[in-house]
Amino acid sequence: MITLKNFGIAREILQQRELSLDPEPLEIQNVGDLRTYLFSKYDRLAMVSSVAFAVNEEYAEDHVELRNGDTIAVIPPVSGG
Amino acid sequence: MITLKNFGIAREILQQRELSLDPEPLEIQNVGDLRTYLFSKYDRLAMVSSVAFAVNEEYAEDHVELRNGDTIAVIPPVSGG
Amino acid sequence: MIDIQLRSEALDAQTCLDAVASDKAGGHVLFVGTVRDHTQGKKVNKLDFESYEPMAVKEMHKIAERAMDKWPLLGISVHHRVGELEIGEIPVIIAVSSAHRKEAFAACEFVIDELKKTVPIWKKEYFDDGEVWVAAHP
Amino acid sequence: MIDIQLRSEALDAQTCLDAVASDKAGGHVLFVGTVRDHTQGKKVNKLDFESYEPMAVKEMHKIAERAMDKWPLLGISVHHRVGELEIGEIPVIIAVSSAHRKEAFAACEFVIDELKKTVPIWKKEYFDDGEVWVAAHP
Repeated sequence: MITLKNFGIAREILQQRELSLDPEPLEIQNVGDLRTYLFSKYDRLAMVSSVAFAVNEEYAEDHVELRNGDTIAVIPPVSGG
Repeated sequence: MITLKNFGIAREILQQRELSLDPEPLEIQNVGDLRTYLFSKYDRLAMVSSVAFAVNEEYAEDHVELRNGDTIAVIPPVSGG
Repeated sequence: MIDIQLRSEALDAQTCLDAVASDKAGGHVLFVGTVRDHTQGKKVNKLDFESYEPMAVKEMHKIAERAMDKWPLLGISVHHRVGELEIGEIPVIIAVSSAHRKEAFAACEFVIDELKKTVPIWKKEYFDDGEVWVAAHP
Repeated sequence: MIDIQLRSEALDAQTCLDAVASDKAGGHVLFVGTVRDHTQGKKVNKLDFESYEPMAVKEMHKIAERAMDKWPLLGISVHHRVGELEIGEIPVIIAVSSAHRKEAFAACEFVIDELKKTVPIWKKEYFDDGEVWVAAHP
């Protein structure tokens, strides 16, 4: 299982702050696969101007592999400051 | 008569904060004449890296004429801040 | 010296200045963000800041370390507020100290510029007629 | 809004920030000078600031007005201390507010740079082995 943490508009679109996902039956092996899965399941997320991901609190590109127990943050455009 | 106000190292070299001067007998007509007079009378002032003058609280170039009643500030390099 | 804080209480400029104080410092530059009463012509009523706390703190540390590598600094303090803020309240304060002022200005501007690009904090603006997550849509 | 003060009491950062506060401000940049414990490798014990008061205030006003002409600012506060200062004390604080931060950074740096060039204030540094008027000799 992996844990998704959703923030800002992503939290609102996915309607929960945190959710667990079994990546195996969905054939999600890396960040790019997760992106494709989420964008097809939540079309409002695909319309956000950019979505980044962090794996275990570090920004991660699409090629980064996901492992059992990973925590993945769904990061819409940041707007701090 | 004109009034000289002396600051910083100029005050120490002229040994007074303020002094009155009759420019007529000294043939001092403008700021440049005053500069020449002071530099020849106080050779330590001539050795200061730059000396500016202000007439009635405004910076004044050498060509600016002096009038009776003017207040002239002797301004060694500023170092505020 | 690096001081990074994510806080739900009001931020204070003097606290950040004190955090970077040093007898070797000649210049301190402070950036204080405040909540403006308008954005692109629309009246803003309040803001809400959400953060991914542990990662936000880590990312702010990374930016401070990059600034320390780029310039000879003595201290950096970055305090960011989370939660609901009214107009005039302070979402962020950055204080930088160095022996000379030029580096402190450059580093302070660098830190706020980078913070706005990479730190996982999100701002929602509330208007009379709705609310919007800033920068979420083109 | 321009606030210029020449003071013989301690300066305070929050006072300058308050002076430039505005609901339209998004960014405030503050420069705080402090007395360093060394200059060009020599230990400094204390400083003494002398000013030509009315002209110094006028010149600080002129600089603030030039900054207001160059950038769309909301407020500028310049407080300069005179008299004797110990290590760590604050000779100068400059606060600038504007709707956006870039202008506030540029203007704050401009004001301190110009202040050091034109405002009739003189600093004497006291060392263990003597004293010197800063910049008086090449």
